[in-house]
Amino acid sequence: MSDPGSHMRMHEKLVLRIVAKRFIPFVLLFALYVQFHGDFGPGGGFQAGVIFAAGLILYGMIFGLGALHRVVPPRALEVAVAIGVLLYAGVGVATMMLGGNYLDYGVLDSHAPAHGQHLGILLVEGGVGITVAAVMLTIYSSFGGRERE
Amino acid sequence: MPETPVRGRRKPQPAHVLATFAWLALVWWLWSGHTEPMIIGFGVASCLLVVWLSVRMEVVDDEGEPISVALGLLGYVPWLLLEIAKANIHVAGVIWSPRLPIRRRLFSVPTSQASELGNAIYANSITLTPGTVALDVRRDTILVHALTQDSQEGLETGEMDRRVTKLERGWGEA
Amino acid sequence: MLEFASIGILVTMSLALVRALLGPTVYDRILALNLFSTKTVLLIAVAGFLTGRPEWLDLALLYTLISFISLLAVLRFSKYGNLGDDERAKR
Amino acid sequence: MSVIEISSGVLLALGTFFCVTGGIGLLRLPDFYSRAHAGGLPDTLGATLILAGLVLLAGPNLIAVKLVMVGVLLHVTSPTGVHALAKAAYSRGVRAEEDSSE
Amino acid sequence: MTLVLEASLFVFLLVIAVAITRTKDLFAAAMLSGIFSLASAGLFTLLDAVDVAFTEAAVGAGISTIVILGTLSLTDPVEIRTRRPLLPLGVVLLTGMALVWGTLDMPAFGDASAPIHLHVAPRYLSESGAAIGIPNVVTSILASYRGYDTLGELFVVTTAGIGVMLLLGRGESRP
Amino acid sequence: MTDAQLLGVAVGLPLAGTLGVIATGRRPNLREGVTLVVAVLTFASVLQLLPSVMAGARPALELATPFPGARLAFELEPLGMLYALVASGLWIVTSLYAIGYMRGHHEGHQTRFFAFFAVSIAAALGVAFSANLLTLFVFYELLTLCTYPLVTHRGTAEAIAGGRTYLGILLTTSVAFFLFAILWTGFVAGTLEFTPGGILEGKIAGTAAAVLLALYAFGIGKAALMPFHRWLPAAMVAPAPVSALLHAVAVVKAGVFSVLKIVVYVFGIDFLAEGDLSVWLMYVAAASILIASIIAVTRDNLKARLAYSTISQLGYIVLGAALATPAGVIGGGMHIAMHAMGKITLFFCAGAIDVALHKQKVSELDGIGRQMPFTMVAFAVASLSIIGIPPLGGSWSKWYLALGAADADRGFFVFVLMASSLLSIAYLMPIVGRAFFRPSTQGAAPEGPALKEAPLLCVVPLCLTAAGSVALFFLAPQIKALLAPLVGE
Amino acid sequence: MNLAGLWHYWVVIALMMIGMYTMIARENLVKKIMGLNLFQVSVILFYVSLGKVAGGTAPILIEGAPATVYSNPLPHVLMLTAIVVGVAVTAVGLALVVRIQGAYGTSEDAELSEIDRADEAGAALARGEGQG
Amino acid sequence: MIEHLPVLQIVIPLLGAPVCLLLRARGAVLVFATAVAWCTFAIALASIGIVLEQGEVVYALGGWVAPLGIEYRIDLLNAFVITVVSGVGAIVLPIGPGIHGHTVSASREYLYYAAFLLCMAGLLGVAITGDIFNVFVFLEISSLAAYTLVALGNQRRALRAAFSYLVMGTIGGTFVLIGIGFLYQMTGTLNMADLARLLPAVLDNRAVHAAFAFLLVGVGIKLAVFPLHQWLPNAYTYAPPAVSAFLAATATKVAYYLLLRLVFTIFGIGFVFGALGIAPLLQVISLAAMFIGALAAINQTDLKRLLAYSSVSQIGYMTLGLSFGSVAGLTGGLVHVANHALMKGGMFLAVACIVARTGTSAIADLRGLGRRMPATMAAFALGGLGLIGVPLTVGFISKWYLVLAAIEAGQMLLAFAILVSSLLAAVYVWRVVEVAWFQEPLQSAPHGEAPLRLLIPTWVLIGASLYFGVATDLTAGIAAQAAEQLLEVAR
Ligand code: NA
Ligand code: NA
Repeated sequence: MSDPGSHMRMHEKLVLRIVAKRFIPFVLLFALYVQFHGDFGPGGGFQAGVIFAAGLILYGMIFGLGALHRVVPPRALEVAVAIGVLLYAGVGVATMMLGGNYLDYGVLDSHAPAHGQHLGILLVEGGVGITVAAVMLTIYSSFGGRERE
Repeated sequence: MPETPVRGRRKPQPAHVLATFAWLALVWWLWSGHTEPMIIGFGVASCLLVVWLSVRMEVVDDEGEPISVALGLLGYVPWLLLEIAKANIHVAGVIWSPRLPIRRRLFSVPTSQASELGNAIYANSITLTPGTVALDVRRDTILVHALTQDSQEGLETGEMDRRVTKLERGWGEA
Repeated sequence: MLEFASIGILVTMSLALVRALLGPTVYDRILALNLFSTKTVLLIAVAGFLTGRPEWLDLALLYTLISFISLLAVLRFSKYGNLGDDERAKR
Repeated sequence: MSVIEISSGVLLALGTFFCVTGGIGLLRLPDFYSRAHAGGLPDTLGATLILAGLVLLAGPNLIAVKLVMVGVLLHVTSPTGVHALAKAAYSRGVRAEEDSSE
Repeated sequence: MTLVLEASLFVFLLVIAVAITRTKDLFAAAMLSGIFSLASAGLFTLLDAVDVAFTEAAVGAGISTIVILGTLSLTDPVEIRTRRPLLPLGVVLLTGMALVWGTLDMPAFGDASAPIHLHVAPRYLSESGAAIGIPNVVTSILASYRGYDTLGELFVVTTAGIGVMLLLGRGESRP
Repeated sequence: MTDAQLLGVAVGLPLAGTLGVIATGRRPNLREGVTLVVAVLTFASVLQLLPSVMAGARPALELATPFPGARLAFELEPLGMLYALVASGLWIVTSLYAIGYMRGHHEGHQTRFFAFFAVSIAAALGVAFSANLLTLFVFYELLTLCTYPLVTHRGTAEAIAGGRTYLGILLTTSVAFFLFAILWTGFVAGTLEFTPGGILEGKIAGTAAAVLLALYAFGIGKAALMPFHRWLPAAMVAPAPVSALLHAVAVVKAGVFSVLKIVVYVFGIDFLAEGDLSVWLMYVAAASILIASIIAVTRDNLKARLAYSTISQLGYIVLGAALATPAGVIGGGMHIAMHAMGKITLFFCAGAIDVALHKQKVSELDGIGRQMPFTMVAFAVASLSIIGIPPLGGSWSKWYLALGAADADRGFFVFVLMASSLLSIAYLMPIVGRAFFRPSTQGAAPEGPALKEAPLLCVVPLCLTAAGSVALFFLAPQIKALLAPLVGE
Repeated sequence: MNLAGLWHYWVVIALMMIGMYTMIARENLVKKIMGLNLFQVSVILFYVSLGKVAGGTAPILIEGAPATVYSNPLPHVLMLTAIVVGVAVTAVGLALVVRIQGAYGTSEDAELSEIDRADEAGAALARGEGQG
Repeated sequence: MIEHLPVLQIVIPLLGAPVCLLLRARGAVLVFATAVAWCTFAIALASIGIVLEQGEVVYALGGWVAPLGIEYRIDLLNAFVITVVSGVGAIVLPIGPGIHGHTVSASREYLYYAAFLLCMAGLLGVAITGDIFNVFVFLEISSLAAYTLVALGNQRRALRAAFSYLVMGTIGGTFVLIGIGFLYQMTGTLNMADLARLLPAVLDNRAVHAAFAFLLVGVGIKLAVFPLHQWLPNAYTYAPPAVSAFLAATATKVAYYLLLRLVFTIFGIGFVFGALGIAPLLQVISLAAMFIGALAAINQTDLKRLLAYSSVSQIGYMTLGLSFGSVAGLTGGLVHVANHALMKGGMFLAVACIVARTGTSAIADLRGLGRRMPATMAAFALGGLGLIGVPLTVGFISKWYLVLAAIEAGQMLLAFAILVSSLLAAVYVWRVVEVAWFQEPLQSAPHGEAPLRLLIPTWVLIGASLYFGVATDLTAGIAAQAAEQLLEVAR
């Protein structure tokens, strides 16, 4: 799989390109919407991460892997993978520091445990979203970055 | 990875960025329906993030954010929907007809749009309309496959072409 | 009427599935399967009303999105010249 | 039954009709390009009518907005998809049968 | 009506599954497995598992399909079949029979008095509202009650990412 | 130094010697010096224990407890004392001999040789000192493993094959039967400690006890009871000092020593005698004695003949144990020393002949008595001891064995002992006869150098051990006194 | 025993077995991974079926309707994890397929075995010659 | 902080992985990952101390008391397994991927260390948790990491081995998942202690039987119990040597732990040995593994493959120990977990030394290597003696308990079979010893030992296998106590 897009001249996929430009920002927004509304309905960090990645994958498929890497450099993806995980696990460490058990979000707000819970969930879901999106993109670009041997 | 020069990319104008943000904010609001400050805050942050990324991706330009067509679309879409409805009924008739009265043709129609966006709208409109499918969009023609003679003739009147061109008028550079 | 609609949609899906199985070209299959997936979207929407909790249309949005991306992926990655032929493309 | 329910029912029925028609077309029509035409039916008018029927049932709320959005999305993705597909088929040599005349 | 929907979707799933197994055209199989995910997601919705449906649609129909397609573009997209394996068939039949046998004493589908619905689950439904304060119980359990599982799940993803990076490189250039 | 510490020192010294040998491997003289010094020191420490043991003390040393209730520990009793004395004492002469032999024979890997030699002695002493079955087994196996490199020393295909047989039989029997028997014993008796009077009486039924005894008798492959004797002739490929060590001292004696010890301290001779549990073993031992003797007569290869002789002689000791009478046990124990001294001499002689004349076959030995008078005189003396002619050590042990058989009212075995003595005359004396009374037929020059002895370091040890056989005749009362507590006397 | 109440499970089991069969009987490695996907999705279906309560609704609490019957949320949570595991295994598995194709030039199990056998025979031959 | 030790046990190595991604520089990652691994080991040792002192330690994750939430429940059994896994991990991790061959370029070594830490953390997570679904999650973490690590071997067959491992491993994992589903359906809980409480009421339900069967087969695949072992030989043969050492020493051990938990804690011996009566079946399987594995090992021409088949055989000992359902048997099985980890880990590392110098692990190419690489080959031989079960090695300790258990159970033939099968080990070990020491070196044979980076860990493991062959307080002592605890719970 060579760089998607490099072998197809751009004007040949005019329609796709134009639709994609219109489309991608909304896909990304949709992902973030799913991220932040997982408390109320279906969805959450994992789904958001996947959708976010899907939006960027769409970009990569139409504008090429090179373009995708200019937007999100591979090294940044790697860092994002780490940051997401560290965010999640870090919340656990924070709750330990605050005197609770690991991942006991209740202690995040000493006055209202339920609020602490909510806060904790938001944070860890954020971590999930970041890592998942980064991993999915990494997987895509790993496969996409290869040529048939 | 060889640098791929991408045609059709333009530096984003502030107006485009703003418009993008506005669209995103609107859509967020429609989706969300939540009015808690926190969620609103997330919404704003999300829109900003997406705008930033979109700018990085260089998808915020005339093609991506066709401010100028927005108004024109208001006139065009109802007409198109009507056309689609008519074509739908036509094709449905063909499909249900026992002897399947089709007459397939491949032909080119000229395009008068100045911009690629216009071309794209035209091509998608052709495809949306049952009975015709755009196969290949070239600089000034579109290769079309038609299911029946009626479909072909309907397209060859050039009305759709004119309407799309009208839609993109006033765009300036394309 | 919702019942009728959902059965109609199911029928359409079945027809699409049959075409997907019949082929003969890969493009026929892709076309049919794409139709199948967009019909799933409608089915979800209708079923939401049927079961009394229609608020998860996010799901329908997602389906539309995903089937579009998948379709593009299929087109992007399918690059054999000899379409839908069940013979080995090479070797 | 209220007016809304009746009109919703009509819309749903019509939409369903077009959907099924598209499905039948997909089976009946003789080659890929012809079927591509039929494939558009359920996504355009069929979907529009059904979603419109549902919008009537939902009433003016977020659900209706989302239904409309689904419709819009379908109207963008469906033709783009079919176009891309037909184009891919054409450029990779799937021959388009042409009938001489009616 | 739900029953009809469920039954139809099940039939679709069976047909698609058999088609995946039988078709030698791997592109078709890839698309079919995407569709399989989508249809199963439809079924999940009917079974009240909206979160699962959401995820399966995004992952099974989206990411998995893309990765399979990506693989196919790097391998031979047509399967060859040389033998008719009886042993696997036997193993599978045996396993299937064991499973069916195992279900014979199980509470009926949807039975609200099954043990599964009586022990811990009701507490989640009744307590999570006050303890955590968000309506989606699935999210409450996922991120808090069983938040540790989810951390593990995140590490599963991370491991897969690291694995793919190790095996294929990061995509910026071939190793 | 306390007696307990001495036990540790006696085992530790050879191990330290191993390290010394490896460390000085590049300088052969120093290396051999280390070996000798350590050998002497080891013997000295063992000897130092003798008075207290004779006085009835039982020095003990705890090492480790790998299993609850089963420890690694030393406890020195008379039988072990005797075996330890024989092993460590003969190590000195064997070392001397080995130096001469290895150099005279230009063997390779001498450092490895001396290192493993030292470990073997440590293992043998461990066997001698063992306070319980576990410890016994541990050192028994260690002995097998560290003598393996000695057997395969030459690295030829033949040597490797011999090593395989050696290891195969010894490991198989010890793991499959011996270890099994130990665990069974432990399970039944609740202890593995060697206890005067035995630990099994009243804990196990007669038949089961007989089976258990069989597991021990055949499991202790080093006792070379037929049909698990094949390893001994196979190990003939080893250099002569090894054969001497293996077939006269450390290895085979570890086997029969273990059998005796188990009979005395695990079963208890009363238990065995009362239940007639060991009758079958007497017959097996008798068969082993006779068959091996007959085979020995047929062997032309000198070392092979000596090996079958060993198998036969080991049968004596097993027989003594199986008789389970005081005289039998004393005779068996005594024969450990007597046979060791005699047989080591014979192997030394065989090696010396090989070094000096490169002859391995009996049929080639015509007239060598003139070329190697010292060697062949020693050979004759040792042969007589093996046969059991006074005034040589072997006569005493045979006497006690015969007495034991008579005590048990088993005249048949007295007859077996007689017959076997005759057979041993048949396989040993012809060699002496050939050497002294036949003209030299082979050899390029009958009138060549009149004297062609092996190096001095080979000849002196074999003379010493031949003299030892004589000395043992006179030391027999002391040995009997040492062993008396075994049988409650 | 309520056979009519169990057909859901049986269909799911049939699906599982189709997946498992594809996984172990098919020789194409990509097909195996597809089978793996089928298998895992079917297991997810199994769990989700376990969680269904007749007349229940999705476990997203509806405010002001305390009497609502909800389906069991726990299987859903578990299956979210299972889906993630599935895609993770799929990705790693396919990465392996890509590497195998690169290293061997095929991704058919039978052909791969053949190549390996030939390799081994070659190596043995080389060793034999080396000794002789 | 001491009360958080259980969770730190897992979180520290888990978090090590992303930090490796951030650090990236080769030296820094090596130092960091090593520190993390040793820290994990230290925590494990501390846990043993705590458990010995206070008894079972329970830690409610997220503060949610089980069965609402997930809990860690550490008794001697977990503590024991965790110590083994983290100990071997700490010793093997610093070796890294690249002693021989260059499947992982220097610039990407940090990914190797990340995967290694994840694999280790996954195994530890399986061993520590008291929640059966959490077991599945961590099992998959470790498995995924293991598939990847195996694929890094320097021959292309490593890729195929990893793929088969993945397919089999996934079937195993999915079977476990199905089993969990049945259990959950019949009890409504996922907590092991809770399951143990609730299951007796429904034990005659076929769903529970099916659950047991699927869990057994699923865990059996991960354990590579005969005849589900087919993935193991290739995986261990073609993986990078350090990975083989680590996996051979830990992965199957954790699966064995899981089996013990299932049988003794969750279902209970009354059900497993009483109602189902699977002891004879288990014994037949174990015996088959012991003999077929050993016979296969005898027939191998490659050293790593020989060791791999030997593992199949040794796993038979462990399952045999389990099948007696007695303290002695369990002690034997359990102590063999630690003992086999030391011996086999050390021997695989010795092979790593050989491969590092010669580039091959074919037995025929070992000619005379005993003289060229004495330290390496001595380590290998001592490890081999352990496999045979020679006294003063750990193998003897395991065999002792197993045979004792068989005699205790009155199964003399079985006791005999155990002893005889260990003799088969002598055959395959001795083949190697003979070639290495009593044949003349090849001309191409290397001069000089393997690098210290390899030799030291090798000898640490082999040395430990000798040390624990005599001083058994830490191995057999704890194993026996754990076995007693486990059976107490079961009664
Ligand atoms: Na959620
Ligand atoms: Na159209």
